[in-house]
Amino acid sequence: MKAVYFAWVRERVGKTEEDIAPPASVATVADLLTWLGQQGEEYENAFGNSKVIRVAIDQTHVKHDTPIAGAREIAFFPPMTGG
Amino acid sequence: MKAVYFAWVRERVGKTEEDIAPPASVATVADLLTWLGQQGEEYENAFGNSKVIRVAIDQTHVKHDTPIAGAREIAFFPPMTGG
Amino acid sequence: MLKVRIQREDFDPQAEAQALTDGRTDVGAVVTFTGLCRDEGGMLAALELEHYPGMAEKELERIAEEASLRWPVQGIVMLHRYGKIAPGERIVMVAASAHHRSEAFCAAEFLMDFLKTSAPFWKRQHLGDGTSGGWVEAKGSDDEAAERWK
Amino acid sequence: MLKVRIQREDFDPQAEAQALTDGRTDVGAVVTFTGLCRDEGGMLAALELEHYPGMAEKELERIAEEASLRWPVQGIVMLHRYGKIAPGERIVMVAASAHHRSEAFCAAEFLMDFLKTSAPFWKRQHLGDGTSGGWVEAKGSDDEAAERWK
Repeated sequence: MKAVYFAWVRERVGKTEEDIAPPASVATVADLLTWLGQQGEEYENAFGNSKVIRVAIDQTHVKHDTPIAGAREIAFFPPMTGG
Repeated sequence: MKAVYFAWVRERVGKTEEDIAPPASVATVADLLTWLGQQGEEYENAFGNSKVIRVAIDQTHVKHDTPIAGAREIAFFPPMTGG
Repeated sequence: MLKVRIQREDFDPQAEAQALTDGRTDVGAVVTFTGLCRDEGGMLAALELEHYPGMAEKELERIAEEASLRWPVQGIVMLHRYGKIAPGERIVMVAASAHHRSEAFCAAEFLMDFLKTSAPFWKRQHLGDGTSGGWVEAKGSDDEAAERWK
Repeated sequence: MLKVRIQREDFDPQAEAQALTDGRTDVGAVVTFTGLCRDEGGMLAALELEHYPGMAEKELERIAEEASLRWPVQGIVMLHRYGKIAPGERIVMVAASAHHRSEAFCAAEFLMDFLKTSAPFWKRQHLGDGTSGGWVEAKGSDDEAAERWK
Protein backbone atom coordinates (compact mmCIF):
# COMPACT_ATOMS: atom_id res chain seq x y z
CA MET A 1 0.00 0.00 0.00
CA LYS A 2 1.01 3.61 -0.48
CA ALA A 3 1.77 5.74 2.56
CA VAL A 4 1.57 9.52 2.18
CA TYR A 5 2.78 12.06 4.71
CA PHE A 6 1.88 15.71 5.29
CA ALA A 7 3.11 18.71 7.27
CA TRP A 8 5.52 17.85 10.11
CA VAL A 9 4.96 14.10 9.65
CA ARG A 10 6.29 14.51 6.11
CA GLU A 11 9.21 16.60 7.33
CA ARG A 12 10.19 14.15 10.06
CA VAL A 13 9.93 11.08 7.81
CA GLY A 14 11.75 13.00 5.10
CA LYS A 15 9.49 11.74 2.30
CA THR A 16 6.18 12.79 0.80
CA GLU A 17 5.16 9.20 0.03
CA GLU A 18 6.42 5.64 -0.24
CA ASP A 19 5.24 2.07 -0.71
CA ILE A 20 5.07 0.16 2.55
CA ALA A 21 4.60 -3.57 3.18
CA PRO A 22 3.75 -4.18 6.82
CA PRO A 23 3.60 -7.81 8.02
CA ALA A 24 0.24 -9.60 8.21
CA SER A 25 0.11 -9.10 11.98
CA VAL A 26 -0.46 -5.37 11.39
CA ALA A 27 -4.26 -5.29 11.29
CA THR A 28 -5.39 -1.82 12.39
CA VAL A 29 -4.34 1.77 11.94
CA ALA A 30 -2.97 1.68 15.51
CA ASP A 31 -0.87 -1.40 14.66
CA LEU A 32 0.44 0.34 11.58
CA LEU A 33 1.41 3.46 13.54
CA THR A 34 3.34 1.29 16.01
CA TRP A 35 5.04 -0.61 13.19
CA LEU A 36 5.93 2.59 11.33
CA GLY A 37 7.48 4.01 14.50
CA GLN A 38 9.88 1.07 14.51
CA GLN A 39 11.21 1.62 10.97
CA GLY A 40 14.11 3.88 11.95
CA GLU A 41 14.97 7.02 13.83
CA GLU A 42 13.13 9.39 11.53
CA TYR A 43 9.99 7.24 11.78
CA GLU A 44 10.27 7.04 15.55
CA ASN A 45 10.53 10.82 15.55
CA ALA A 46 7.40 11.14 13.38
CA PHE A 47 5.23 8.39 14.92
CA GLY A 48 6.56 8.15 18.49
CA ASN A 49 3.59 10.11 19.88
CA SER A 50 1.11 8.29 17.67
CA LYS A 51 -2.00 9.54 19.51
CA VAL A 52 -1.70 12.95 17.85
CA ILE A 53 -1.40 11.54 14.33
CA ARG A 54 -4.51 11.73 12.16
CA VAL A 55 -5.01 9.06 9.51
CA ALA A 56 -7.01 8.84 6.30
CA ILE A 57 -7.56 5.65 4.31
CA ASP A 58 -8.20 6.26 0.64
CA GLN A 59 -8.84 9.93 1.41
CA THR A 60 -11.39 9.40 4.19
CA HIS A 61 -10.69 10.17 7.86
CA VAL A 62 -10.50 7.00 9.99
CA LYS A 63 -10.04 6.25 13.68
CA HIS A 64 -7.03 4.38 15.00
CA ASP A 65 -9.02 1.18 15.58
CA THR A 66 -10.00 0.92 11.90
CA PRO A 67 -8.73 -2.20 10.02
CA ILE A 68 -6.33 -1.44 7.20
CA ALA A 69 -7.24 -4.44 5.05
CA GLY A 70 -7.89 -3.38 1.46
CA ALA A 71 -6.42 0.10 1.86
CA ARG A 72 -4.65 1.44 -1.20
CA GLU A 73 -3.50 4.82 0.14
CA ILE A 74 -2.97 5.62 3.82
CA ALA A 75 -2.22 9.22 4.77
CA PHE A 76 -0.62 10.40 8.03
CA PHE A 77 -0.75 13.99 9.22
CA PRO A 78 -1.05 16.26 12.27
CA PRO A 79 -4.37 17.84 13.31
CA MET A 80 -5.55 20.16 10.56
CA THR A 81 -5.02 23.91 10.70
CA GLY A 82 -6.60 25.27 7.52
CA GLY A 83 -9.09 28.09 7.16
CA MET B 1 -44.93 69.21 20.72
CA LYS B 2 -44.59 67.62 17.30
CA ALA B 3 -46.18 64.23 16.64
CA VAL B 4 -44.85 62.16 13.72
CA TYR B 5 -46.44 59.04 12.30
CA PHE B 6 -45.04 56.15 10.27
CA ALA B 7 -46.29 53.17 8.27
CA TRP B 8 -49.91 52.19 8.96
CA VAL B 9 -50.17 54.66 11.86
CA ARG B 10 -49.43 57.44 9.36
CA GLU B 11 -51.92 56.02 6.86
CA ARG B 12 -54.71 55.71 9.41
CA VAL B 13 -54.17 59.18 10.88
CA GLY B 14 -53.83 60.53 7.34
CA LYS B 15 -50.89 62.79 8.18
CA THR B 16 -47.13 62.44 8.40
CA GLU B 17 -46.83 64.93 11.27
CA GLU B 18 -48.67 67.61 13.20
CA ASP B 19 -48.37 69.82 16.27
CA ILE B 20 -50.35 68.48 19.21
CA ALA B 21 -51.23 70.14 22.51
CA PRO B 22 -52.51 67.53 24.97
CA PRO B 23 -53.95 68.80 28.29
CA ALA B 24 -51.72 68.88 31.39
CA SER B 25 -53.35 65.69 32.70
CA VAL B 26 -51.61 63.71 29.93
CA ALA B 27 -48.39 62.76 31.71
CA THR B 28 -47.07 59.56 30.13
CA VAL B 29 -46.82 57.99 26.72
CA ALA B 30 -49.74 55.72 27.66
CA ASP B 31 -51.87 58.77 28.59
CA LEU B 32 -50.95 60.37 25.28
CA LEU B 33 -51.92 57.26 23.31
CA THR B 34 -55.31 57.22 25.05
CA TRP B 35 -55.82 60.94 24.43
CA LEU B 36 -54.81 60.64 20.76
CA GLY B 37 -57.30 57.79 20.32
CA GLN B 38 -60.05 60.21 21.33
CA GLN B 39 -59.25 62.87 18.72
CA GLY B 40 -61.57 61.54 16.02
CA GLU B 41 -62.37 58.41 14.04
CA GLU B 42 -59.07 58.23 12.16
CA TYR B 43 -57.17 58.54 15.47
CA GLU B 44 -59.33 55.90 17.10
CA ASN B 45 -58.56 53.68 14.13
CA ALA B 46 -54.82 54.30 14.51
CA PHE B 47 -54.49 54.24 18.30
CA GLY B 48 -57.43 52.04 19.39
CA ASN B 49 -55.17 49.05 19.97
CA SER B 50 -52.47 51.15 21.62
CA LYS B 51 -50.50 48.20 23.02
CA VAL B 52 -49.04 47.45 19.58
CA ILE B 53 -47.91 51.04 18.97
CA ARG B 54 -44.20 51.75 19.41
CA VAL B 55 -43.17 55.21 20.53
CA ALA B 56 -39.96 57.24 20.29
CA ILE B 57 -39.35 60.53 22.10
CA ASP B 58 -36.83 62.75 20.36
CA GLN B 59 -35.73 59.77 18.27
CA THR B 60 -35.14 57.35 21.13
CA HIS B 61 -37.36 54.31 21.80
CA VAL B 62 -39.39 54.68 25.01
CA LYS B 63 -41.79 52.49 26.95
CA HIS B 64 -45.42 53.40 27.44
CA ASP B 65 -44.88 54.38 31.09
CA THR B 66 -42.32 57.06 30.15
CA PRO B 67 -43.24 60.67 31.06
CA ILE B 68 -43.65 62.96 28.07
CA ALA B 69 -42.61 66.16 29.84
CA GLY B 70 -40.01 68.07 27.83
CA ALA B 71 -40.53 66.04 24.64
CA ARG B 72 -40.09 68.00 21.43
CA GLU B 73 -40.86 65.23 18.91
CA ILE B 74 -42.91 62.12 19.64
CA ALA B 75 -43.07 59.41 16.97
CA PHE B 76 -45.70 56.67 16.70
CA PHE B 77 -45.27 53.56 14.58
CA PRO B 78 -45.95 49.81 14.33
CA PRO B 79 -43.31 47.20 15.24
CA MET B 80 -40.37 47.58 12.90
CA THR B 81 -39.90 45.33 9.86
CA GLY B 82 -36.66 46.47 8.23
CA GLY B 83 -33.70 44.38 7.19
CA MET C 1 -14.24 51.98 11.89
CA LEU C 2 -18.00 52.13 12.27
CA LYS C 3 -19.86 53.07 9.10
CA VAL C 4 -23.60 53.53 8.91
CA ARG C 5 -25.53 54.77 5.89
CA ILE C 6 -29.13 54.92 4.77
CA GLN C 7 -29.74 55.59 1.11
CA ARG C 8 -32.20 55.08 -1.71
CA GLU C 9 -29.58 53.77 -4.18
CA ASP C 10 -28.08 50.30 -4.35
CA PHE C 11 -24.70 49.67 -2.72
CA ASP C 12 -21.68 47.53 -3.55
CA PRO C 13 -21.18 44.89 -0.85
CA GLN C 14 -17.69 43.98 -1.97
CA ALA C 15 -16.46 47.59 -2.04
CA GLU C 16 -17.84 47.99 1.48
CA ALA C 17 -16.26 44.76 2.70
CA GLN C 18 -13.00 45.58 0.94
CA ALA C 19 -12.79 48.89 2.79
CA LEU C 20 -12.58 46.91 6.04
CA THR C 21 -9.31 45.28 5.00
CA ASP C 22 -7.70 47.75 2.57
CA GLY C 23 -4.15 48.60 3.55
CA ARG C 24 -4.38 46.50 6.72
CA THR C 25 -2.57 43.31 7.65
CA ASP C 26 -4.19 42.77 11.05
CA VAL C 27 -7.66 41.60 9.98
CA GLY C 28 -8.25 37.84 10.17
CA ALA C 29 -11.96 37.54 9.47
CA VAL C 30 -14.66 39.41 7.58
CA VAL C 31 -18.31 38.36 7.74
CA THR C 32 -20.89 39.98 5.50
CA PHE C 33 -24.64 39.62 5.43
CA THR C 34 -26.69 40.82 2.47
CA GLY C 35 -30.48 40.84 2.60
CA LEU C 36 -32.36 40.80 -0.69
CA CYS C 37 -35.96 41.26 -1.80
CA ARG C 38 -37.61 37.89 -2.53
CA ASP C 39 -40.46 37.61 -5.01
CA GLU C 40 -42.38 35.23 -2.69
CA GLY C 41 -42.99 32.69 -5.42
CA GLY C 42 -43.74 35.35 -8.06
CA MET C 43 -46.47 37.00 -5.97
CA LEU C 44 -44.46 40.10 -5.05
CA ALA C 45 -43.83 42.97 -7.48
CA ALA C 46 -41.84 45.14 -5.06
CA LEU C 47 -41.22 46.07 -1.47
CA GLU C 48 -41.50 49.68 -0.35
CA LEU C 49 -39.27 50.61 2.56
CA GLU C 50 -40.29 53.53 4.75
CA HIS C 51 -37.95 54.81 7.46
CA TYR C 52 -37.74 57.47 10.14
CA PRO C 53 -34.99 59.79 8.87
CA GLY C 54 -32.64 60.85 11.61
CA MET C 55 -33.70 58.20 14.08
CA ALA C 56 -32.90 55.33 11.69
CA GLU C 57 -29.27 56.51 11.38
CA LYS C 58 -29.05 57.01 15.13
CA GLU C 59 -30.38 53.52 15.84
CA LEU C 60 -27.95 51.88 13.41
CA GLU C 61 -25.09 53.80 15.04
CA ARG C 62 -26.25 52.75 18.47
CA ILE C 63 -26.41 49.08 17.39
CA ALA C 64 -22.96 49.27 15.76
CA GLU C 65 -21.51 50.81 18.92
CA GLU C 66 -23.13 48.19 21.12
CA ALA C 67 -21.65 45.41 18.94
CA SER C 68 -18.21 47.00 19.13
CA LEU C 69 -18.45 47.05 22.94
CA ARG C 70 -19.48 43.39 23.08
CA TRP C 71 -16.85 41.96 20.72
CA PRO C 72 -13.35 43.10 19.78
CA VAL C 73 -14.37 44.00 16.24
CA GLN C 74 -12.07 46.02 14.00
CA GLY C 75 -14.75 47.44 11.73
CA ILE C 76 -18.49 47.48 11.19
CA VAL C 77 -20.57 48.48 8.19
CA MET C 78 -24.36 48.84 8.22
CA LEU C 79 -26.17 49.98 5.07
CA HIS C 80 -29.92 50.07 4.57
CA ARG C 81 -31.92 51.22 1.57
CA TYR C 82 -35.32 52.86 1.49
CA GLY C 83 -37.89 53.41 -1.26
CA LYS C 84 -39.17 50.86 -3.76
CA ILE C 85 -37.08 47.73 -4.14
CA ALA C 86 -37.72 45.04 -6.76
CA PRO C 87 -37.29 41.29 -6.24
CA GLY C 88 -33.64 40.31 -6.56
CA GLU C 89 -32.41 43.73 -5.40
CA ARG C 90 -30.39 44.27 -2.24
CA ILE C 91 -32.12 45.85 0.77
CA VAL C 92 -29.55 45.76 3.54
CA MET C 93 -26.01 44.73 4.31
CA VAL C 94 -23.96 44.44 7.44
CA ALA C 95 -20.30 43.51 7.71
CA ALA C 96 -17.98 42.97 10.64
CA SER C 97 -14.21 42.45 10.69
CA ALA C 98 -12.15 41.07 13.55
CA HIS C 99 -9.05 39.08 14.41
CA HIS C 100 -11.01 35.84 14.71
CA ARG C 101 -14.01 34.36 12.99
CA SER C 102 -16.27 33.79 15.99
CA GLU C 103 -16.16 37.48 16.88
CA ALA C 104 -16.96 38.55 13.33
CA PHE C 105 -19.82 36.03 13.04
CA CYS C 106 -21.33 37.00 16.41
CA ALA C 107 -21.11 40.72 15.68
CA ALA C 108 -22.71 40.36 12.24
CA GLU C 109 -25.60 38.28 13.60
CA PHE C 110 -26.10 40.69 16.47
CA LEU C 111 -26.17 43.65 14.06
CA MET C 112 -28.88 42.02 11.96
CA ASP C 113 -30.97 40.84 14.90
CA PHE C 114 -31.11 44.32 16.38
CA LEU C 115 -31.47 46.07 13.06
CA LYS C 116 -34.59 43.95 12.49
CA THR C 117 -36.14 44.70 15.86
CA SER C 118 -35.08 48.24 16.71
CA ALA C 119 -34.18 50.21 13.58
CA PRO C 120 -37.21 52.25 12.44
CA PHE C 121 -37.89 50.76 9.01
CA TRP C 122 -41.19 49.39 7.74
CA LYS C 123 -41.88 47.26 4.69
CA ARG C 124 -44.99 47.32 2.58
CA GLN C 125 -45.68 44.85 -0.17
CA HIS C 126 -46.74 45.67 -3.71
CA LEU C 127 -48.29 42.65 -5.39
CA GLY C 128 -47.91 41.46 -8.97
CA ASP C 129 -51.58 42.20 -9.70
CA GLY C 130 -51.04 45.91 -8.96
CA THR C 131 -52.67 45.88 -5.52
CA SER C 132 -51.01 46.57 -2.21
CA GLY C 133 -50.27 43.50 -0.13
CA GLY C 134 -50.26 45.72 2.94
CA TRP C 135 -47.61 46.24 5.59
CA VAL C 136 -45.34 43.35 6.49
CA GLU C 137 -46.03 42.16 10.03
CA ALA C 138 -43.21 41.89 12.55
CA LYS C 139 -42.16 38.32 13.25
CA GLY C 140 -41.93 36.75 16.69
CA SER C 141 -38.86 34.86 15.49
CA ASP C 142 -37.05 38.19 15.06
CA ASP C 143 -37.84 39.18 18.65
CA GLU C 144 -36.57 35.80 19.83
CA ALA C 145 -33.39 36.20 17.79
CA ALA C 146 -32.74 39.56 19.49
CA GLU C 147 -33.63 38.18 22.93
CA ARG C 148 -30.81 35.63 22.88
CA TRP C 149 -28.20 38.40 23.15
CA LYS C 150 -29.61 39.74 26.42
CA MET D 1 -25.55 25.02 -6.18
CA LEU D 2 -22.58 23.68 -4.24
CA LYS D 3 -19.23 25.01 -5.42
CA VAL D 4 -15.92 23.91 -3.98
CA ARG D 5 -12.49 24.92 -5.26
CA ILE D 6 -8.91 24.72 -4.07
CA GLN D 7 -6.43 26.93 -5.85
CA ARG D 8 -3.14 28.72 -5.48
CA GLU D 9 -4.42 32.05 -6.87
CA ASP D 10 -6.48 34.66 -5.08
CA PHE D 11 -10.25 34.70 -5.57
CA ASP D 12 -12.91 37.42 -5.81
CA PRO D 13 -15.34 37.11 -2.88
CA GLN D 14 -17.93 39.41 -4.43
CA ALA D 15 -17.98 37.60 -7.78
CA GLU D 16 -18.46 34.35 -5.88
CA ALA D 17 -21.22 35.79 -3.71
CA GLN D 18 -22.83 37.47 -6.70
CA ALA D 19 -23.06 34.13 -8.50
CA LEU D 20 -25.37 32.92 -5.70
CA THR D 21 -27.99 35.54 -6.55
CA ASP D 22 -27.48 36.31 -10.26
CA GLY D 23 -30.67 35.96 -12.24
CA ARG D 24 -32.61 34.81 -9.18
CA THR D 25 -35.40 36.51 -7.26
CA ASP D 26 -35.89 33.86 -4.57
CA VAL D 27 -32.79 34.46 -2.44
CA GLY D 28 -33.36 36.44 0.75
CA ALA D 29 -30.01 36.17 2.52
CA VAL D 30 -26.36 35.76 1.63
CA VAL D 31 -23.69 35.33 4.30
CA THR D 32 -20.01 35.37 3.38
CA PHE D 33 -16.97 34.66 5.48
CA THR D 34 -13.49 35.63 4.31
CA GLY D 35 -10.40 34.55 6.23
CA LEU D 36 -7.22 36.56 5.77
CA CYS D 37 -3.58 36.16 6.73
CA ARG D 38 -2.74 38.35 9.76
CA ASP D 39 0.79 39.65 10.31
CA GLU D 40 0.62 38.85 14.06
CA GLY D 41 1.83 42.26 15.08
CA GLY D 42 4.42 42.44 12.31
CA MET D 43 6.08 39.16 13.33
CA LEU D 44 4.78 37.12 10.40
CA ALA D 45 6.22 37.37 6.87
CA ALA D 46 3.94 34.74 5.31
CA LEU D 47 1.88 31.65 5.88
CA GLU D 48 2.48 28.56 3.79
CA LEU D 49 -0.55 26.38 3.25
CA GLU D 50 -0.02 22.69 2.53
CA HIS D 51 -2.97 20.49 1.57
CA TYR D 52 -3.77 16.91 0.61
CA PRO D 53 -4.81 17.18 -3.04
CA GLY D 54 -7.85 15.09 -3.82
CA MET D 55 -8.88 14.56 -0.22
CA ALA D 56 -9.10 18.31 0.48
CA GLU D 57 -11.65 18.77 -2.33
CA LYS D 58 -13.56 15.69 -1.18
CA GLU D 59 -13.73 16.93 2.40
CA LEU D 60 -14.96 20.39 1.38
CA GLU D 61 -17.63 18.74 -0.79
CA ARG D 62 -18.66 16.49 2.08
CA ILE D 63 -18.94 19.48 4.45
CA ALA D 64 -20.95 21.48 1.88
CA GLU D 65 -23.32 18.55 1.37
CA GLU D 66 -23.75 18.07 5.10
CA ALA D 67 -24.62 21.77 5.50
CA SER D 68 -27.16 21.56 2.69
CA LEU D 69 -28.83 18.59 4.43
CA ARG D 70 -29.01 20.44 7.75
CA TRP D 71 -30.40 23.76 6.50
CA PRO D 72 -32.52 24.70 3.49
CA VAL D 73 -29.69 26.54 1.78
CA GLN D 74 -29.97 27.60 -1.85
CA GLY D 75 -26.24 27.75 -2.57
CA ILE D 76 -22.86 27.16 -0.99
CA VAL D 77 -19.38 28.28 -2.00
CA MET D 78 -16.16 27.06 -0.39
CA LEU D 79 -12.81 28.27 -1.70
CA HIS D 80 -9.44 27.62 -0.12
CA ARG D 81 -5.99 28.67 -1.29
CA TYR D 82 -2.71 26.86 -0.87
CA GLY D 83 0.93 27.90 -1.21
CA LYS D 84 2.57 30.99 0.25
CA ILE D 85 0.21 33.73 1.41
CA ALA D 86 1.34 37.15 2.61
CA PRO D 87 -0.25 39.16 5.45
CA GLY D 88 -3.38 40.92 4.24
CA GLU D 89 -4.08 38.31 1.56
CA ARG D 90 -7.19 36.12 1.52
CA ILE D 91 -6.83 32.46 2.50
CA VAL D 92 -10.35 31.11 2.49
CA MET D 93 -13.94 32.07 1.84
CA VAL D 94 -17.27 30.40 2.38
CA ALA D 95 -20.68 31.72 1.41
CA ALA D 96 -24.20 30.44 1.91
CA SER D 97 -27.47 31.70 0.47
CA ALA D 98 -30.97 30.92 1.73
CA HIS D 99 -34.48 32.31 2.06
CA HIS D 100 -33.85 33.51 5.60
CA ARG D 101 -30.90 34.93 7.45
CA SER D 102 -30.64 32.43 10.30
CA GLU D 103 -30.22 29.54 7.86
CA ALA D 104 -27.52 31.36 5.91
CA PHE D 105 -25.66 32.36 9.09
CA CYS D 106 -25.83 28.85 10.57
CA ALA D 107 -24.68 27.19 7.36
CA ALA D 108 -21.74 29.58 6.93
CA GLU D 109 -20.56 29.08 10.53
CA PHE D 110 -20.94 25.33 10.20
CA LEU D 111 -18.92 25.33 6.96
CA MET D 112 -16.07 27.20 8.62
CA ASP D 113 -16.10 25.15 11.83
CA PHE D 114 -15.80 21.90 9.92
CA LEU D 115 -13.40 23.24 7.34
CA LYS D 116 -11.09 24.15 10.23
CA THR D 117 -11.27 20.75 11.91
CA SER D 118 -11.65 18.25 9.07
CA ALA D 119 -10.32 19.64 5.79
CA PRO D 120 -6.71 18.48 5.27
CA PHE D 121 -4.84 21.80 5.24
CA TRP D 122 -1.83 22.72 7.36
CA LYS D 123 -0.32 26.13 7.99
CA ARG D 124 3.32 26.86 8.57
CA GLN D 125 4.61 30.27 9.57
CA HIS D 126 7.46 32.15 7.94
CA LEU D 127 8.80 34.83 10.23
CA GLY D 128 9.94 38.34 9.40
CA ASP D 129 13.54 37.51 10.32
CA GLY D 130 13.69 34.85 7.58
CA THR D 131 13.33 31.86 9.89
CA SER D 132 10.49 29.37 10.00
CA GLY D 133 8.06 29.86 12.84
CA GLY D 134 7.09 26.21 12.52
CA TRP D 135 3.73 24.59 11.98
CA VAL D 136 0.65 26.24 13.42
CA GLU D 137 -0.86 24.12 16.18
CA ALA D 138 -4.50 23.10 16.08
CA LYS D 139 -6.65 25.02 18.56
CA GLY D 140 -8.94 23.41 21.10
CA SER D 141 -11.39 26.26 20.50
CA ASP D 142 -11.82 25.05 16.91
CA ASP D 143 -12.69 21.53 18.10
CA GLU D 144 -15.20 23.03 20.53
CA ALA D 145 -16.73 25.13 17.78
CA ALA D 146 -17.23 22.01 15.65
CA GLU D 147 -18.55 20.02 18.63
CA ARG D 148 -21.53 22.33 19.11
CA TRP D 149 -23.10 21.13 15.84
CA LYS D 150 -23.21 17.49 16.96
